[in-house]
Amino acid sequence: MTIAVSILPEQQLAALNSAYRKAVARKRLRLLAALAVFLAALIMSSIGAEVNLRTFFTYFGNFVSYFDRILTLDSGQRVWTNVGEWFWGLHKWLKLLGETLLISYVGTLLGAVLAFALNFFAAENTSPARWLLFTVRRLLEFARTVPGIVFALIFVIAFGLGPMAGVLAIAIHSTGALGKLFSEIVENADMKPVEGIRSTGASWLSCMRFAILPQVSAGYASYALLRFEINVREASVMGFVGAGGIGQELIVAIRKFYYSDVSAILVTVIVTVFLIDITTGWVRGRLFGKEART
Amino acid sequence: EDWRAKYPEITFAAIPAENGSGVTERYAPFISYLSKELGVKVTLRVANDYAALIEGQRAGNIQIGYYGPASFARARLTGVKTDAFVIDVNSDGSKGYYSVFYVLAKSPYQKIEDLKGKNLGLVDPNSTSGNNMPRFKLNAMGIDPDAYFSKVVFTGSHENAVLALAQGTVDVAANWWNADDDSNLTRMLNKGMVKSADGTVMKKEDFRIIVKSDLIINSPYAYLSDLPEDMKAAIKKAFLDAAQKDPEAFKKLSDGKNKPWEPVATEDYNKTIELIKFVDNLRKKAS
Amino acid sequence: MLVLEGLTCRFGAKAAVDDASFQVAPGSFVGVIGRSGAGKSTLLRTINRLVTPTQGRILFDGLDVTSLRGGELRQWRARSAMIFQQFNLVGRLDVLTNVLMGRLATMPAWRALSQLWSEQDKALAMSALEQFDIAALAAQRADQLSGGQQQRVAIARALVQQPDIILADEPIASLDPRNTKIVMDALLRINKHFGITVLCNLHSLDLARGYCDRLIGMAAGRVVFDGAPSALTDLVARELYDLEAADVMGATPAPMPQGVPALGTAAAA
Amino acid sequence: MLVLEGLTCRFGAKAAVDDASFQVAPGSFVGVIGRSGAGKSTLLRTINRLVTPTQGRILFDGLDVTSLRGGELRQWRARSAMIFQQFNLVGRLDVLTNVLMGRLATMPAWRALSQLWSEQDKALAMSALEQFDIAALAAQRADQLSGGQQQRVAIARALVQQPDIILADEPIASLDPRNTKIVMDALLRINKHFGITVLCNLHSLDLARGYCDRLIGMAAGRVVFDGAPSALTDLVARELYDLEAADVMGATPAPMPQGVPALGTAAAA
Amino acid sequence: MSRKPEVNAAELRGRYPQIFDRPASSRMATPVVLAAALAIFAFGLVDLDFSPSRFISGLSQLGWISMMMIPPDPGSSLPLYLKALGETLSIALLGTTLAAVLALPVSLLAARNVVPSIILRFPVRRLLDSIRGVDTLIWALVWINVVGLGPFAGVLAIAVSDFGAFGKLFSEAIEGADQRQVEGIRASGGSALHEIRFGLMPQVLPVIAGQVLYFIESNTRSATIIGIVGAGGIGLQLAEQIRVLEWQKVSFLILMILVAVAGIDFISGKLRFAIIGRRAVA
Ligand SMILES: Nc1ncnc2c1ncn2[C@@H]1O[C@H](COP(=O)(O)OP(=O)(O)OP(=O)(O)O)[C@@H](O)[C@H]1O
Ligand SMILES: Nc1ncnc2c1ncn2[C@@H]1O[C@H](COP(=O)(O)OP(=O)(O)OP(=O)(O)O)[C@@H](O)[C@H]1O
Ligand SMILES: [Mg+2]
Ligand SMILES: [Mg+2]
Repeated sequence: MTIAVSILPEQQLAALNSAYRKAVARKRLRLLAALAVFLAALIMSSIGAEVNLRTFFTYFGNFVSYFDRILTLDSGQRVWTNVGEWFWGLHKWLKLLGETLLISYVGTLLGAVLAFALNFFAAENTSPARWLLFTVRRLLEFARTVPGIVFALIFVIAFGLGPMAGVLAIAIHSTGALGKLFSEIVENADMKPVEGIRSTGASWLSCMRFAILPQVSAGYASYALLRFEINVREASVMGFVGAGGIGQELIVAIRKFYYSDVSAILVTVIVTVFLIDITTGWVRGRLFGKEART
Repeated sequence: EDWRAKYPEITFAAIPAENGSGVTERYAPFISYLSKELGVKVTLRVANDYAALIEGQRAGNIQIGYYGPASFARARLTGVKTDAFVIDVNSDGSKGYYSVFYVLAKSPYQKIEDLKGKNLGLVDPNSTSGNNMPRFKLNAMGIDPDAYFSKVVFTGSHENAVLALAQGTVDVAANWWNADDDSNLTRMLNKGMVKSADGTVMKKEDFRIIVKSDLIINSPYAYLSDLPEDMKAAIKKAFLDAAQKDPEAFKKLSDGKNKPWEPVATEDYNKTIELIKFVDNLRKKAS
Repeated sequence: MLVLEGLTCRFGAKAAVDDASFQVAPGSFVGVIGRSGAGKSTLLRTINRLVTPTQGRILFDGLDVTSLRGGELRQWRARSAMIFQQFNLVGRLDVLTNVLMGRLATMPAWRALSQLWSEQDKALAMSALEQFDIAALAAQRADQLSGGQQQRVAIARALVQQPDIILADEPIASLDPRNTKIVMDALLRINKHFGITVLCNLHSLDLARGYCDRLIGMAAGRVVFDGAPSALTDLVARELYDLEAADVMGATPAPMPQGVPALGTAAAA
Repeated sequence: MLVLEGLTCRFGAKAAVDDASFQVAPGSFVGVIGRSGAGKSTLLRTINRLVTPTQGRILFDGLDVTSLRGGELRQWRARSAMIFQQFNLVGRLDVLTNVLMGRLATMPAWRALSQLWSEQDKALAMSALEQFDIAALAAQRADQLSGGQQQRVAIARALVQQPDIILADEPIASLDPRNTKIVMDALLRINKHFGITVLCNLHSLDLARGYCDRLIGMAAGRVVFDGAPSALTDLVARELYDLEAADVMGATPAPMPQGVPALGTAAAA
Repeated sequence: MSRKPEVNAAELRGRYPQIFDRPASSRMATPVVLAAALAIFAFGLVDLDFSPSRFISGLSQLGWISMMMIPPDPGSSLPLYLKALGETLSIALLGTTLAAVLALPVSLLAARNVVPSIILRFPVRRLLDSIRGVDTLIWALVWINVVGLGPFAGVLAIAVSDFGAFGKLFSEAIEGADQRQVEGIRASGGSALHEIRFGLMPQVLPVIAGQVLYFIESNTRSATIIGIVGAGGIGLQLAEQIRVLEWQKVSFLILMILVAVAGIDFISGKLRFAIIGRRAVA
């Protein structure tokens, strides 16, 4: 081993160390205080939520019991011994699944377009005016914070029963969620190209179109795809407004204890989630895989 | 009595027959009565889903459950070892109720045949008066609801079905009905809860019944079959004595509408079980 | 003729440019030199109006640049093309589109937004690229190019703006020696061939001396030197850079620096 | 003594380093020069074993570095400290912790993971920082420092590894002239004072000549020059860089280049 | 005025045909994809019964509903609402924290830059997908079998279903981390664990913290699980009040949720600042 550093004299070192400790101590104290607050909140919550670890461990064996039941046919056999019987409703389910995907697609697209239109105003670095930034941010916050189900319930009263209310509810909520995420991407964008284009005499719109958009579109697509996946699941909550799709069918099967139907629909849904995940992963890779790595 | 040592705490679970928000307040005095009477702590749980109650009893951690007739039948049908012990009794002494189809009085619909292609509002897949009986009845009339109506929706609760009808979200709604002065609708009207889409408070005359079903047996209270016998006896006694020993608590449960509970046996629900089996069989046929 | 009159630009309490006054004759190649933080970038950015001056005026052929707003301001930016140290290209767009950005100020918004470039503009952009031997790369993405190539794209973009003056902010700071020469030669060519005025920030005194007709030295926001390169004595240079003159002047350091610097004598941060 | 025997490193079909063989004597300061893409970075990264060589051997004092795995490999990495162009510090950790990263290989995992540094290590890290006049910044986050300061932190990290050899991959490419001097002086100091071998990639021939005892020139992955700086003739330099020698050698260009270069004569890309 | 460079368009066109006359395939690609996306959208609108007239009349109805919401008024139910809000907050905080703690190690296994082998990563990713694919109602029922009805089952149901989502989100954050910092640790002789602890974690923790806080927020709002397991919850109250058309209570509840979420935002900002420093937050 080589000696590469001459250790400082005791005294000098002590002075430096104490300066470091003092600077770090403040940070560390803040960190500890934050952790303490967080822990206290957790403990209070676990009392409020009636956490009981003894029951949890005593009866943990029951965890599989529900899965055991949904993997059994009415005849008492395992589901995979008779796939035809298990997936008796496949045709109907695929149709409902298609409907769910469509609801999610339309809702996500509407939401993404609205979020796209608003997000440049909600981003610190591109918003043309402070008041606009403030207003749009509050608007997005509202759209995001009010639960989707509330919009659905209100819309069903306003627009009547049917998928439209559900789709609009999904769209509004997506606008809020995506608008925030989109504007965060914009805030992380490199501003040098904007400056470059601005210096040529381009308008604000052109700067967004040519300097920001090429940088952020891959990120937008990525978040919109993720949102699409979330909305596929959200759509089931919209069942009662007549926008149920496969989710509503699943809930009926759960409530009526049509065990093998539950597992069959679940498998259908999970395979769909696989496909969406793989596809979105592939699209993300195509859109910005290479740049992200270099 | 050693069952108290084994069950120092018992759970009583109910499904909101009306809207969830009111249930806790409504049950609070009765729960404390029960606790006092049994000498153990009783915890109330209000689940807004039948399935949760059924699963809870199956797992053995809900000792007493308040079911609807259909969900009780469903529990039995799926192998939950639970027994009905008392039954609600209506103000007129009857132990059952009916399923009816309401339409708005100002609408032109007089009979079910007028409603082809309209929207039907049911209550919940497991509700007897809100789903199973209406389907049974429609089937008897030769109607397949999913093909006959433009849309069939579960509104989630009896109240919601009435509200959906009042606001025009659906054209016809299924609901429970006891007597002319005792139905979900009258209870809601008394509270001024029913408002039309433009906000005006509605009256009984604004609704019309176009179909009424056969009698459906009332909701049971059920305990787990494998509880100790003396414990079951104690619970049953506490329920039967409730109206006498703590009339205030008992009255609060049904706003004074119900008479004291009466004993009932699981077998009394066989007809309901048959009804559910019938509805289940419709399922695979329909597709 | 570009005229600066008492130009001052403050960020908070700090004056990044402090009471700068000078004139630049059409067709000249002026170098701006000075230490990091002296205000060179801010000076150029203020002239382009990327930064709004706090005080003073900028006049160009009689036009008061300081008072422009909206469309007129954009026209001025188009007339005073900027070139940046970090190129400031849009990495994900192809080279041709990057060059066409220089035409944005001259076309209707809807055409620009839908990328409907006129044949004329495309030809202009291609010929600018050709001048710098990168026309073959027109369809490539800008971020796939080397630094030197990117800077040439940026110069092509500046050129299609058909500017009256080019403001170059350390255009070669991120480049290796080979590309440095290519880029500086390109600027010189534009200056001499088309007579476009060039105002160029430079770190390296050697380059400034080699290429510029005139040098402006800045320190702490003020103009402290203004004259021909030959007038820049070692003394002035030392003052400007606050360093040993030998280091500044880029003379080859002695093969082995006189004695190894002792421990703990590194310059303060 | 570092010995490379026929070292080759391929990425797909391309040989980034191609059959490189040379020896580096202990205590020498060796510069590696060559154009962009010549394989300089890959060479250094292979020696540190961040990249696994395709063929050939690396020996250090008789130890076969190419065959190391697991804990031994990590020990070797600790012995051959790397310094990167982009510093490669952990931005969100404070400066002292970043320097302490250099001690990871010498301590039990549980201590490291729970950040229980020994007093000794802390003293070592603090002293290393003080050597570069940045001990006062020890508690700051690394990403709040300027480029020159960050690179000094990186060098301090390398030092506390108590390495036998330092591999510096264009350590000054992101720095301004002033910081360049500070960082290169620091490397020289380490080399001369502690006798640690330094292998340093450099873009600038001037710097290479100024600081190195010996230069290794690479082109297309092959070693094409190996000798004293004084042996690097203009001819070799021209070949290495594919440029006019005068441009490479950093001689002051003629005050005004002879005639303006004609349009279309810019050097091919 | 400067001289303008002269341009011979025709000649240039001849020299660079592919620039001036791009092949139809590359020119049409974007419009075709856009048209396809729009076609599906239009089909969706028709299939899902969208009608402009209903939309317009619905908007006026919405306006009327908003009028009815003023002023917000909890009636006599304020204590009930506060209790429900408290319950919901506890369940959301606990469930989400649990999910995050469990998801962190698993997400490492699902990240390309930590586990380069696709054979190892694939099953982990599919496991996460499966968990996300299972409806929360099912998770609620599964946990009722274990711990019975009550808020604890809600905590567990949220923990499991968010675990699936976090696993995916975290692994994406990890994949987006700056590899140079990790390389710096590796080059100094750090082990894989060191690389994760010192190279990755400082980078991804702020991102992760942001996502966890967002999920706490969104769980606070959602009604489903918490109502099913018999723990009341503010979302359930809200849904009930809309059903019975108590608009003033509805707006009051919405305000309560907005305030609670703003509160979470505020506290979490402080906490994040304490944990990772001001710059990362800003
Ligand atoms: N947007 C800004 N906000 C606040 N201060 C700024 C801003 N831009 C520049 N400054 C400050 O103004 C001073 C001059 O900066 P400027 O970038 O013009 O210097 P420079 O001479 O270009 O230096 P360099 O050689 O590092 O590019 C610096 O102290 C800088 O910190
Ligand atoms: N991980 C990799 N995968 C594929 N090719 C690589 C990889 N790393 C380097 N290369 C290729 O190997 C060649 C040598 O690269 P290297 O980075 O060693 O050059 P360099 O001399 O350091 O250049 P520079 O001066 O630009 O840093 C280049 O052509 C490069 O594209
Ligand atoms: Mg500058
Ligand atoms: Mg390199």
